[in-house]
Amino acid sequence: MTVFQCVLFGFLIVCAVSVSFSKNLLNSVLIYMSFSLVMSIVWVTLQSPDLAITEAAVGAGITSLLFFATLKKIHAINTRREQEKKDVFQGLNEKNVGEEVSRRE
Amino acid sequence: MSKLKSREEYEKTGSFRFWRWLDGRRDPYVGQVEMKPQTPVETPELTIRERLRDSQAVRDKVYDIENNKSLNFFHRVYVLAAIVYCVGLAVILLAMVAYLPPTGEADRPVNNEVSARYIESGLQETGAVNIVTGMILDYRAFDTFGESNVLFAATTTVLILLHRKKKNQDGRVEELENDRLLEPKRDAILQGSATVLVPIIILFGIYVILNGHLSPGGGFSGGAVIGAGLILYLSAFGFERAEKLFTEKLYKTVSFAALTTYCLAKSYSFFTGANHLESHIPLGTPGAILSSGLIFVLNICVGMVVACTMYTFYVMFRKGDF
Amino acid sequence: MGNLFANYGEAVAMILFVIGFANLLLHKNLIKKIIGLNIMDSAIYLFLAQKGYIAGRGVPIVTDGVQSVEAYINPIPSGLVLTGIVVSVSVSALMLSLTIRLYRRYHTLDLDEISTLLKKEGV
Amino acid sequence: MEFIRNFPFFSIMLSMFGGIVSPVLPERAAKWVNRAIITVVGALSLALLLYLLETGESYVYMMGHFPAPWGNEIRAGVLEAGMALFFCIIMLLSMLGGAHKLLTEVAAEKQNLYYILVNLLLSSLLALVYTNDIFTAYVFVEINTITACGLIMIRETGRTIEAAVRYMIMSLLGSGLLLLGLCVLYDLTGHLLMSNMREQVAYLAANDLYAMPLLVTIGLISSGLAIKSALFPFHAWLPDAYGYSTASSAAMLSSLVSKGYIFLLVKLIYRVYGFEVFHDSHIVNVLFVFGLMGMIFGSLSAIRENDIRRMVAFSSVAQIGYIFMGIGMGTQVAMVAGVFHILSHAATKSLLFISAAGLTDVSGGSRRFEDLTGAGYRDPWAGAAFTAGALSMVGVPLFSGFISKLLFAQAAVQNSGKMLPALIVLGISTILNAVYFMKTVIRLYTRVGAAEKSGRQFAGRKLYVAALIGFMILNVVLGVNSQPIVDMIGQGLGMFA
Repeated sequence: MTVFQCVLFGFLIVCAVSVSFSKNLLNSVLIYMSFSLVMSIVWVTLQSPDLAITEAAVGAGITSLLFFATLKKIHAINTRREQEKKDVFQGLNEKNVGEEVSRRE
Repeated sequence: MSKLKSREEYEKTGSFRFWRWLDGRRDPYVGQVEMKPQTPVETPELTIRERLRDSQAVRDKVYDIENNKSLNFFHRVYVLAAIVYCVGLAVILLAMVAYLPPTGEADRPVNNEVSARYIESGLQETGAVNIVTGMILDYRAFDTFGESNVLFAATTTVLILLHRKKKNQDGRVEELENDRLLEPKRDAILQGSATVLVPIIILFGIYVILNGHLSPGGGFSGGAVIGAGLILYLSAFGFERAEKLFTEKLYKTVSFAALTTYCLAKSYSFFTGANHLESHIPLGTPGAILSSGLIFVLNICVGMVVACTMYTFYVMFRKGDF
Repeated sequence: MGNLFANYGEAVAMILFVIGFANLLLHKNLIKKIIGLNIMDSAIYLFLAQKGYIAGRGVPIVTDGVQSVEAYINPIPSGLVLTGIVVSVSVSALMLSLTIRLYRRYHTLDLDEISTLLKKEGV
Repeated sequence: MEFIRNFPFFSIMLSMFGGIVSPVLPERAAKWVNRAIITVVGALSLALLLYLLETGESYVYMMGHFPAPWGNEIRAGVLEAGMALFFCIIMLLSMLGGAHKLLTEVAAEKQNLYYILVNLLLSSLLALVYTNDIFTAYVFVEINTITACGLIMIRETGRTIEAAVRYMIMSLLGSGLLLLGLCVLYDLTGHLLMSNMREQVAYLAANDLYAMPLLVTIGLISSGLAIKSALFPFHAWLPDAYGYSTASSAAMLSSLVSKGYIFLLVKLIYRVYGFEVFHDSHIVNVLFVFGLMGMIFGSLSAIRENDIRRMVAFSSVAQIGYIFMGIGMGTQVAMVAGVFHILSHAATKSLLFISAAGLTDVSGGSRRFEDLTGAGYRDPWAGAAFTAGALSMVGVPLFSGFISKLLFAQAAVQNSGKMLPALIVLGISTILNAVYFMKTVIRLYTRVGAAEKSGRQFAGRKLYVAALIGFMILNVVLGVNSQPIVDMIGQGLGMFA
């Protein structure tokens, strides 16, 4: 049990650290999701199945769904088309944003 | 030759179709199961441009280093102070852990007469087989009542932030904020699996709620499971179908009814308890579904509130009204 | 210092707490701040739940009518954590909706950028 | 048991029930339900206060069927009942005074939600005041935080939402530290009820067991609550939150929300740690130093401010510094002074916010000092009220601020170690207060051009003036009739032990 717990704890720490160093918001939300899932296994090893059920339904389920809905709203999940457009626009940026935009409109 | 079927007749039989499928000449699922290419939802080019330009303008203003020396300086000091604080906190906390009583042993201050009574006579006093449920809904019910009010307050604030007016003069803003236009249309795999899964998930949620006093789980976890089931239904079948099922009125009625029941039931129990009156609520046989008195009712109330709340959160995030 | 290794689980909880705290304090991006908040809360619950754990004892659900203290772990921390999880989910829903509103208005998630903008607007 | 002992329980449940009912009521009904609930709760608290003063002893009330170490409890003493009464009065006056601004600044369909939040805020404040259980306290601290955030951002402008985000981040850091402290404390004592914890803590302190973790919990809990109540280095969210939210929200936030946390801290000091244990830890000195710094830097920021609402908000930072200085001085007398300052600051600051709203209204909605010139003539009632509040803040006799400064000075003189810094900073801070408040008052009464028409009429004007008069009376009562109140606080703190 101890070894198993140690592995889980190690995983938790790795997840927590990598959340803050991942560049992509979607990735960090996914990492957080797995963090929650592992947490719910930790609850089982600590003999608290009530917490395990709740954590699995809430932490890994509802909270992550809310995160995804938010990411969609703040355009952090880019569709491919949008990304292409963004790239084009970034290209423009490097020249001169203000002028380019005002000329185009 | 009368036994032989004509070609047209033969083509109608099942064996023909089977062999044809086996040969791979025609896949019966083509066009039936795969996700149909969505009608590409165009975010108008102009809005993307505007958005990008806005964020660029922000960055231009903010990272205007010459004019922002004070901000820069402040920022550096802040980061430095925060890092020092965090490292200090870590050291202090780890040192503190070293002085705490060891985990996993029985003779620690936490394992005193309080937990002993919960375990030894919880079943007789609350009627709940699950000691944790008995504890949070009977011994320490005031906390749990506070907790459901936290949820209620959070829903209120989310409604303040994201609930839009029904009529919006500015049509464009409406479209951007409302992503019902972006949702997948007729995804057969999703819909098929949702048809199977949603009833099972919701049934499981109801099971968890109703057995809250007998097995792990309870109002909150069961409610969250039901909420997740509703969200799956919404994602699979779209807003239009979901709106028929779940309206603002339903939300208001359910949460009002559940919270009121909760409030009244708990008030009664607190009042009788504090005034040393008999509460006259039968506890039933421990282990039966209809047992443990108020805990059963309270679990149902909490479950309903939580399911509604979770679904409301999601709907508010997606489109801003019910 | 003797108990640091016996309490390794609590030490892990504290490390997680500090990581979450640092995320909440240092990260510029609001979403990361919220994840940090959730990690911080989970860490506290992990710490609390280990308080109730007693090696070799079972889940606090009365089985076979056994009602002796020796059979079950301490149920109190589990109950407290259950309450706490609800609180943290409500708080993160609130924070996420604030994020959406903020983004809608300022098209950025960086609080420093926003406050500079506000200063320049001179409202 | 006498029936009157049920009153704390009734007040908490009534205000919560008000919150639950409000969403299904029409708007006007919700407003009146809200006012009625605050009034009824105030009346209940008054009755309880009188009863407790008569019997002269506190009591605990079981929440449920189970006695002390097992069940959940609330506890009522003179100080708790007095605080509840005072919070109700302030809340009622703030709601009445801000009612007309509420109509214009909050979207019509969201006003119901505002009343829900106010009811829940009241219930959480009452629960913080009365509770005898630390985990219940934590849950209600969270309700307090969430509702306060709602009150800030209900006026949906960019500024308020940004302020709400900052407020939430700071508060959540504070909650995290607080919860961790409470968990460790639970681990050390094995109880959640304050009375039982107190026995255990006394036992631990006497036998020198777990001294280091105990010290850490004191640090965690006091820093968590200090962050939540915007003590000096953690006040970055405060000016925007108080300065841009709607008038009644600002009044309630400054006078009730942060005071609720401070009261909880006082309660934990007395009821959980015991005054001596808390005093022997050196955390008090840290609080003292931060309090002093807050007094100076808050006032300095207020002087530089060119916006009347933000100036008043920065002055709050300074005043919270006063309260923490009182707690940090570590004597009984200073504690009484600190608790009295909670009352006096709450009464004055909400008066200032409500009257500032009236003054900006008659100056074309601008809060800049240039535009406010002569506003005292345009709205005489608001001008008079602002002047009264300013005088009280500066510490002119007859007003409440004078008494609290006097009490602080007395406490400082009795404490040999901290006398000098406390007195010096008290003096400097008073001068700074005088500078910025008198500057404002003089500007309000500088005539510009022809005298404009005075006292713009609007719906709810009578209510507004009545609220201002109520606040002024409250201030003067605290200032003139202070001795019984100070005695009562002393008695209440005595009952804590």
